[in-house]
Amino acid sequence: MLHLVNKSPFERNTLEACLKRATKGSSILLYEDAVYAALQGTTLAAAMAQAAKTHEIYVLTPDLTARGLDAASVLDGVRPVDYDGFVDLTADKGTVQSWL
Amino acid sequence: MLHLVNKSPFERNTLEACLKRATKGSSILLYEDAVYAALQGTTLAAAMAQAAKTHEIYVLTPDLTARGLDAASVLDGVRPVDYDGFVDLTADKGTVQSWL
Amino acid sequence: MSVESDNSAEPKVKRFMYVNRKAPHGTVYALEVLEMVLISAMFEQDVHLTFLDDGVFQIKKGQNPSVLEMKDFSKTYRALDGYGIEKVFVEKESMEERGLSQDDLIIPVEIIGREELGALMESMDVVLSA
Amino acid sequence: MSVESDNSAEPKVKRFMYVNRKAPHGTVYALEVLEMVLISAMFEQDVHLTFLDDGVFQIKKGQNPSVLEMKDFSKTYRALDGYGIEKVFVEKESMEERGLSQDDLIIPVEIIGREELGALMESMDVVLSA
Amino acid sequence: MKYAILVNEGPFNHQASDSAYQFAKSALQKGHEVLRVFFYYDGVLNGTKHSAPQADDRNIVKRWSELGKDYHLDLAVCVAAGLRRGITEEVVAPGFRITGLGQLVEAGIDADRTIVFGD
Amino acid sequence: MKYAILVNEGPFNHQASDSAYQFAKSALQKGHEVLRVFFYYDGVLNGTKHSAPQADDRNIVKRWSELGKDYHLDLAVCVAAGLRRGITEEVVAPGFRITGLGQLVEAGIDADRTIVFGD
Repeated sequence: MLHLVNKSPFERNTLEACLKRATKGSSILLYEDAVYAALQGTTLAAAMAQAAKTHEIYVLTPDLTARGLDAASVLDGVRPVDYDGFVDLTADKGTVQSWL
Repeated sequence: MLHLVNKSPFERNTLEACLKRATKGSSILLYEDAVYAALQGTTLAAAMAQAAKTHEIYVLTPDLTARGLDAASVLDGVRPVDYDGFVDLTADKGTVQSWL
Repeated sequence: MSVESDNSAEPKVKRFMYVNRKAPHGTVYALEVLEMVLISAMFEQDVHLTFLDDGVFQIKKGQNPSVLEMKDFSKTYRALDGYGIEKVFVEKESMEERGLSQDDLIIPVEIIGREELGALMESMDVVLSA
Repeated sequence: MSVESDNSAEPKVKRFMYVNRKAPHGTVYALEVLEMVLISAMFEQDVHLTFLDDGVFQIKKGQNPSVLEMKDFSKTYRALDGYGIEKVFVEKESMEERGLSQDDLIIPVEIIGREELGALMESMDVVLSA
Repeated sequence: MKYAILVNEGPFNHQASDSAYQFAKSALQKGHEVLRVFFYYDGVLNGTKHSAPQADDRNIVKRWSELGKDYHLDLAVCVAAGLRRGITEEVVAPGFRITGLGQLVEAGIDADRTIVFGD
Repeated sequence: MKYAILVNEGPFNHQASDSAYQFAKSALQKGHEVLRVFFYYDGVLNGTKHSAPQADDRNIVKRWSELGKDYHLDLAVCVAAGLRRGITEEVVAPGFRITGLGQLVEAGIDADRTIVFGD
């Protein structure tokens, strides 16, 4: 299963809501403003690094680039993908759930 | 000064953001989905009871009624007002800031 | 995993889930999801309705949005059963965090734990959220 | 307290604050607030621009939304000075929580603490937020 | 008191326009003045004449038009935000007018209080 | 793969419509099929022909129309959500059609994957 999260974890509860329910080993793609959750050095970095141990966490690179961020600023264990990779994830991981 | 908060504190950070900056003694009106912050018995009730000691906290009754809540379910120290009271608060408390 | 599409003559029945995470009235989502659920009942799919996080407030008893001249759609939840929508789930933890119990709800529901809800989501073919 | 309206011949100068709390690109608010700020510069008011919470990301260096075919308005912040918008504040705590420092910002700003920001808000006549 | 009201969101999706309407109505009934209701961001969508909600629901656009008529309100829709979202002279509802963003700043200057309703 | 795409939000205010477009374009270029793009809630606002953004910005409505034309996409706008928000036959943009909500459920049944883009 693939979970989609698109909101900043500093502003909304959607990433937290997703992590509470997503089963171990399921995949989570962070895109739009949710890419801020993938950054090193924030107050959420430790929790995200932990989450990356139990879930496959991906981040959408064009949404990073748009916001002045790059793969180098992303936490270890979070995997950058572009839109082709986004499409591949939806094909490969089964049902897709958007956390809105 | 009057601060307006209209989002559920379970979903967004706006009430928290407001409480972090609102000066002691300033007034806060909870309306729309923010009325859930005024309820007894939630995980936020203790923090809200505390906030009501340093700020004048108001809650909009028609937004309570719409959601199946009433003044009896509201925390002690939180003051119910209707739309007339909302207007009076904006007139009496000075500049109005919406936390969006 | 999703049911793959095929060309057999049998009608496809998929596991649909409507996820309700938002409070009613502050936004229109609760109302328009409900309209979607009613329509979907006509397609004889395996429909699941879940209420979690602030979505549990959607089925709180005693709502009266007419004081704000807003549409009172909460009664429609009671009609779901008549439309054959019988799988209605509410997450236990979400209710507890908000100080709600089953007595506060408009309709009888199945109360499930957070972990169980995650597994249920995992078993769906189509998940629609708003 | 607000400046009360009067009929004197002097032009009214009010303390305006534009509050930016939201990240750019995920929503249009950052862009449309900026359009509002540019217009307000023509009215010779005492304009204050504040960035707090996710709003600090609006003035992060190196933004390139053209990869998403979206409009790159971040360069406009550099033009604010030319429009006479000189009072630009960023909240220290918001930057720290997000791992940002002044070097990460597009424009020079005044960095102020949370408490000081609260007092500054309290001193305004008009607060516009989005 | 003289009020300026800013509406940031469109009808139905968010309660903002409902709240702004209830607030404006109460303020006017109490004898206050509403100098201008300014519609910005998605708020411009309140100004479409094509909105036709179900009969058992409120008609948000019409309600603004009527309040505007009853109290001679200035219902101002931002031209730039409107162009983005398809709210142009062709579709603007009775009682609304399309104008520049400067009118919001002017209202903020002239009013005793500026109140923002948004998401 | 066969995709159904649901767009919950209007153009500009939220990135949802941009993301849905980029996703659909990538999926189509990779040879996947998009059975239907369904516009619901404020998503119906993507279907107005009156949207005229500034020249240096993307034209979200036109871009959907063109993608629809290039790939023979079904761009379906919900009639009930559209009526609420003033998206009717008078204003609907080329390549979009107004239809019932059942078409979303049908697309969900027929597609291998349903992807929701929202706020």
